Amino acid sequence: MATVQVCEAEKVYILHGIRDDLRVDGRGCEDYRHMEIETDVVSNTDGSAKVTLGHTAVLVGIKAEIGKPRPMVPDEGYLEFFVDCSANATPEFEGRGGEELGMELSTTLYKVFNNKHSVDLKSLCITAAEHCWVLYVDVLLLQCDGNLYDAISIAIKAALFNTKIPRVHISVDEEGGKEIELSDDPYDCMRLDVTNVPCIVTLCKVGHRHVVDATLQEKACSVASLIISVTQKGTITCVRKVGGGSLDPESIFEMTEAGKRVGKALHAPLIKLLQQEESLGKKRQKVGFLG
Amino acid sequence: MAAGFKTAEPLEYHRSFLKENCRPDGRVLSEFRTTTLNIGSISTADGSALVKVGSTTVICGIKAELANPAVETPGKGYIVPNVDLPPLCSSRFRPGPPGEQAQAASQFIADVIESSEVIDTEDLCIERGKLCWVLYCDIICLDYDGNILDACVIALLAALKNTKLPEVTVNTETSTPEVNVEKRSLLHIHKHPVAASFCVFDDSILIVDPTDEEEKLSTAQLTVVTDEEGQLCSVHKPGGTSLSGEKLQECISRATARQREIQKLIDKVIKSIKTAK
Amino acid sequence: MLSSLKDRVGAVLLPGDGFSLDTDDTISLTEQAKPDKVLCGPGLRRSGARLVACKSGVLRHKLPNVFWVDSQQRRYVPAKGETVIGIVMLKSGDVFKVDFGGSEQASLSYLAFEGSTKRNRPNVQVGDLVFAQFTIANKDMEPELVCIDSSGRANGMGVFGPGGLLFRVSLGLVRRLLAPHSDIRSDLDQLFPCELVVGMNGRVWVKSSSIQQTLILANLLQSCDTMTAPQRQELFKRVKQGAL
Amino acid sequence: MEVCRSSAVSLREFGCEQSLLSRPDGSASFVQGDTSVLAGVYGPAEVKVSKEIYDRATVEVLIQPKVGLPSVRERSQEQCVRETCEASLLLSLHPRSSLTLVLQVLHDDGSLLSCSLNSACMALMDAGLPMSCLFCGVTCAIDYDGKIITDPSAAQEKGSRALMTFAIDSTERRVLMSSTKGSFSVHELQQCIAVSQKASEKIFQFYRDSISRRYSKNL
Amino acid sequence: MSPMKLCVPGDKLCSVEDCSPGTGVYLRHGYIYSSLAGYVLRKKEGEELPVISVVRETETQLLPDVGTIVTCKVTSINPRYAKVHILYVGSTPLKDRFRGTIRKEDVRATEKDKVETYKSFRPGDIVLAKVISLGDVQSNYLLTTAENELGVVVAHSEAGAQMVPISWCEMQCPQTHTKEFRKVARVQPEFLQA
Amino acid sequence: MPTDTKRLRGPDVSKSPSLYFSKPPATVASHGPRADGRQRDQVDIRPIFVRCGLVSQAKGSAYIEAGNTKLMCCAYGPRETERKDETDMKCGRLITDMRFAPFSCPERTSWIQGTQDRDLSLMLQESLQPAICLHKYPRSQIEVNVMVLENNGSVLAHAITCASLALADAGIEMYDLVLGCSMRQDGASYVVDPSYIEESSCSSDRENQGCLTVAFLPSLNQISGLQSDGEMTEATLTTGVRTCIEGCYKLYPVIQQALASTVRKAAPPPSES
Repeated sequence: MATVQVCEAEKVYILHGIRDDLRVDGRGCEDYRHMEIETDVVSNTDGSAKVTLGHTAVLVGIKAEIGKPRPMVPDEGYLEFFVDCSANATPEFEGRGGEELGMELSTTLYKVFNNKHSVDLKSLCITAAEHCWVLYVDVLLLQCDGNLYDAISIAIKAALFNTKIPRVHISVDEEGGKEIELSDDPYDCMRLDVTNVPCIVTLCKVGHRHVVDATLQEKACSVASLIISVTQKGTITCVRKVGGGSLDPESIFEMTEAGKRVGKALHAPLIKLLQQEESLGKKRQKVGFLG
Repeated sequence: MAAGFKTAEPLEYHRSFLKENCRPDGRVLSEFRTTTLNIGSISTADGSALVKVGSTTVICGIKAELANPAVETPGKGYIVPNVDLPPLCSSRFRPGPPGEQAQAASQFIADVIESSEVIDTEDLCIERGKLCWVLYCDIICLDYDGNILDACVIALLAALKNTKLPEVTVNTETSTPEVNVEKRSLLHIHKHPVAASFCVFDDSILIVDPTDEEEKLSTAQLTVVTDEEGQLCSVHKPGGTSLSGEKLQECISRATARQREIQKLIDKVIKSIKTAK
Repeated sequence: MLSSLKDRVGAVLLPGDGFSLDTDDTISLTEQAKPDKVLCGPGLRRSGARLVACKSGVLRHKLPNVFWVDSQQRRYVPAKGETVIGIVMLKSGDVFKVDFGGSEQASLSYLAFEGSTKRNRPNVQVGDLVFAQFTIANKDMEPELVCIDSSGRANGMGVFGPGGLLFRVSLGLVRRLLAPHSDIRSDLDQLFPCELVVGMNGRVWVKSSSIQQTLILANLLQSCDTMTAPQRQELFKRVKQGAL
Repeated sequence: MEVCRSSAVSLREFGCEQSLLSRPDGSASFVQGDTSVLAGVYGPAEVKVSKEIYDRATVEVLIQPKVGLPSVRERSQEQCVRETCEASLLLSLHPRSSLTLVLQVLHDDGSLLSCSLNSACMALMDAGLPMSCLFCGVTCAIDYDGKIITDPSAAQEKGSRALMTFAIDSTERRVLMSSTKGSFSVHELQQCIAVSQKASEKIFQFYRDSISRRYSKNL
Repeated sequence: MSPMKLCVPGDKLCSVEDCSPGTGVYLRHGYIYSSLAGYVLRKKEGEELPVISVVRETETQLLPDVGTIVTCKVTSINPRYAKVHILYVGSTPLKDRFRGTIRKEDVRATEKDKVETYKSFRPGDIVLAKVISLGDVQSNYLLTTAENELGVVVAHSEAGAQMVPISWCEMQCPQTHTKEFRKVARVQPEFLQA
Repeated sequence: MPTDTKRLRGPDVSKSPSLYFSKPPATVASHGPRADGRQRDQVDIRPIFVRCGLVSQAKGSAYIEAGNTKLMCCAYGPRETERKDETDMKCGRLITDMRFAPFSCPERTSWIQGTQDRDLSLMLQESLQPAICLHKYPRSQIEVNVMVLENNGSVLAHAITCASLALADAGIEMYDLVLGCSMRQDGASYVVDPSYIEESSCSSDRENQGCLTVAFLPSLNQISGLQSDGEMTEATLTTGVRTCIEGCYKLYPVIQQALASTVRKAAPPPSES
């Protein structure tokens, strides 16, 4: 992952600041940096969103394709995640450098969505054991400035909110063969219920405290972080410790508690924002990538 | 002398022992290491065996799957052996796809299966041209201390003898197979091939069942596979220095004796499992 | 004992062909009080009491008792004292790394040029051609080249000037070109005036008055490999008539 | 291309051409009946640090089948050819360098491994690499009547009960390499070795003849 | 005497006030903990605090460190340096080989600018050397033989026989009696286990 | 799809016979005692069998058997790092590789390492790294290889325990041992050290369901690895972590004993002089 070098004096400064709930950029320990969200940014996807968090920028595109349901769960569709760490984001991703991080991010995403309620997979089924929708969630890292997990999860939620899956009509011909027809009408489409889509909160243990949405400098001062994905209701769908250090149980409990609190609070404004943007419809002023 | 000499001048170290007609681990030249066998310990496999030849440890697990027979052989099933030498078993193997040695070992095992006819692939046919068994024989080395081929052949043979396949019928209406797990039967083992490996030191001295160190320093290796009728199933010498006719004869007689020992061992272990039940 | 060897001079040997060097067949009391010392050249090696060929080729003999196998080989293996044409690949510290077509690059010191000192470094760039001689060529060591002879003079060695063409020919042809009174060379002399540098490593550099002539020379030399002497003379004659 | 007709121990017609490729340091093609293999040798050349051996050259053999990618079978044949070459080459004369032998199968009509070995030996000789002896490959098939067929064609291989390939060295006519298929008795093995040794005489004579012809041409 | 105490990594052994830490242990919050599975060894010398260490059957020093004497095998040489494989650290054989470099200027202590590597080492020689640096990202361990006790201990002549040292810079083949140049070590009994 | 040319291949398509079983497989009850007789809602881990130093070629090795879950781990190193960068000069590097034998699971798995294996390898690395004194091994790497021979659940947890044993056996300096424990929450009840079927069964659409694996340093009281999926409330998660820690403590004496007996077997105590 993108890293920065922090000297000892800087480290002490950052540590002391955090101890006093004052971070280098003026935030409190549980504050996010400035975040911008824009949906429907890539026209040839079924749903897309771009999120910038500080200088971190990610783009998520969702493509819905018809596939075959998994044999174990014939009445459900499924999601596929792929994270592309472009060399644009940081030169470290050049060559095979980004591959490992991409792998790590996507496996975590699978875990985050590995439950019954995040996305209603049953609604993605077209005909049991034969056809279902497969949502390919492609994440592209545009710029890395720490806290990738949170930015990605928010972008995914926004993109899923934005996703429009064409309706299908199944007709049966004389021989009993089934034919699938996609609706031509762009407005005749299915929307996904994103209420239960979780958001990830990464908590970085710095000194004896933990911070939300750590910058690269703060990350360099921390030994370990905890990734917590939280739904609107406060259910935790995935927890994972990352980094080379260890944490004592008490701080894990504190961190999950804080993660839950911060995560839960994230959802309502996000949904509101997305609905607002949608209601603007065509009138909305597109910011684009350079905006 | 001991330790220092061993790492700095390993060849001289071994020569000094061979001069006295013995080996660093105390064996005489024609002695195999203790061979132990554990059959059927992996419950997720249809048949399994763990073999130890000295410290060399090899595990073979057999998984049976259903497939369509090949068009050119409609009455036959498949046996697919693969040998893996993971980085776990020795620091000389690197992670990644199998290297030359592992591939050559896989091919050797496949050749032994075919040459010895240990299993008649026609026995694996369920319905001619439609359905047959595929036996995936996956052999993994857990500790590499030389003579992997002998250990692989024993593990394979013991695992095959332990393999029980469920009864399969093809439902005529739906033409889908139906598997009856309750009714399992053993495979029919036609032959009992056993391998014996040798190393040639300094172009002349022949030693049996080489360790990793001995393999590395030897100038040639030879593996002879025989079955219970004294027929040869393989005389595999992938190169190296030449071998005289007499030496070859010596290897063959040793291999024949080894076949009897191993077959006895396998029978004994299988019997002990049965009585334990 | 040498008789068996001498009998085969001019014959083709294959690797593994051996000759006994035992003195037991010469219990001769007369001539040799001391057994002759045989000097093995390339392609021959001693194995215990035998002399064994390790390359295929023609057995050659030079007085008094030097024997070698003349083989056709394409890959150059450096030998001390041989001169080669190399390409400067890299400058590292106070040496150049020079590719001469062998298994590893040779080193060539900054100081191994005529008149060069620590202050006065020779003007050599990566990519330049050099004509140099091996001072170290040994299987255990990195080969080392110099562009000066033992008295510190360039003696024809050094960096090539601009122009000219470098190409490869077989090692056998190189040896024929460098042999004293080489007939190929005398044939060439009659064709055009030219500068010709022949490296033992199979690299040949020619420069003539025009590019066209240089190219003709290069092509002629390359085709010499597979031609007999009359064929060659015939071709040279035709070129002389046709091209001029 | 030189051709040799064979009589007593029946070998198919074989032929060989050396130095037919310009890029490699040594090359040869060897034809046995309809089986033909093209070999190229590169080296002694620079070796990768990870494969460097401090006191000898590193040998690599690559076998390219006629169609498709090399598979496990080729890998096992590569091992056989490589270790045979290693036994006959004087590798200690070129420490810390690499020798690469590439064998391209042009056509397979039986006895492929022996043809590969023969082309390899000719290519190594062409490259002028120091060798302690030569080697050749001979394939024998035992049919269902117990008859031994030397240098079998693909059809004969298919109709055989057992198949053996040996590499024989030129100095002592001993077995350098052995690779067998099918089951056979000890006696049959000995017979096959004896037959192969006899056949090797012919092949070595052929080697000598074709090298002599080559040198007579060039002088 | 009670049987010796066994411990595993993480076992709290004692307070720093009772003992001073030796090998195989680490300090944390004023206590000494074990970092190895082995026997607990307390050594008392004079009036000072006893030294507490954890020892195993094999020696724990597994890596060449600055100042340690290593035994190595020369793998290749060129005019500027010799490359070696480190086989031993002290008298402990290494399971995995580490690569090291002996630069020309570190071959001997005197007349450094006149050193020629090929008159000092040949591939295959067994050499005693001392680690002077762990090297940087590009380089390997840097070693030196610039001491009388360091240098070639085992070498083979062109003829293949093991040579006998005849001076600090020459060795002789017992078969052919040819002399070859080496940077010869004055072998000390403590390193003569090989 | 590229074909694997480095292994012998069978037919292009073959299917597990379990897809055609005439009888449906038994489902796990979500209440009452567990299939193997252990207690639900209690820290009832399977009895484990551990042995160190079985692999002659490795610096250190360990084998662990918990019920039918069988794994083997070997530790190699420290050896020269293959890839070098600046941080390696001060600190060693830990490399982990975890893979499943093709016959280890109910369905045959491919030889080629999937994303699951790589993810488990990463988890293993993150769980072990905090316990190893890597600063003692500059310029070098320590390798940990795990082979799952039979998978009957809680593989990651046992792999962590097994790997830390192998490292201790290898004489790699560590701050503490690392022990692993898993639990599965199913509605209101939970099972500790779940078996393969218990792990993969998802009985109904109930909420509060998930798996949790904890890696724990018992002596330092630190959590070095934590991973969960499914859906759990914060309270469940917190108690889950506590349960797993309790599970680790139950394991601790067994592991300590196994290590001690290995040390004792390897050599008699040195003289105290």
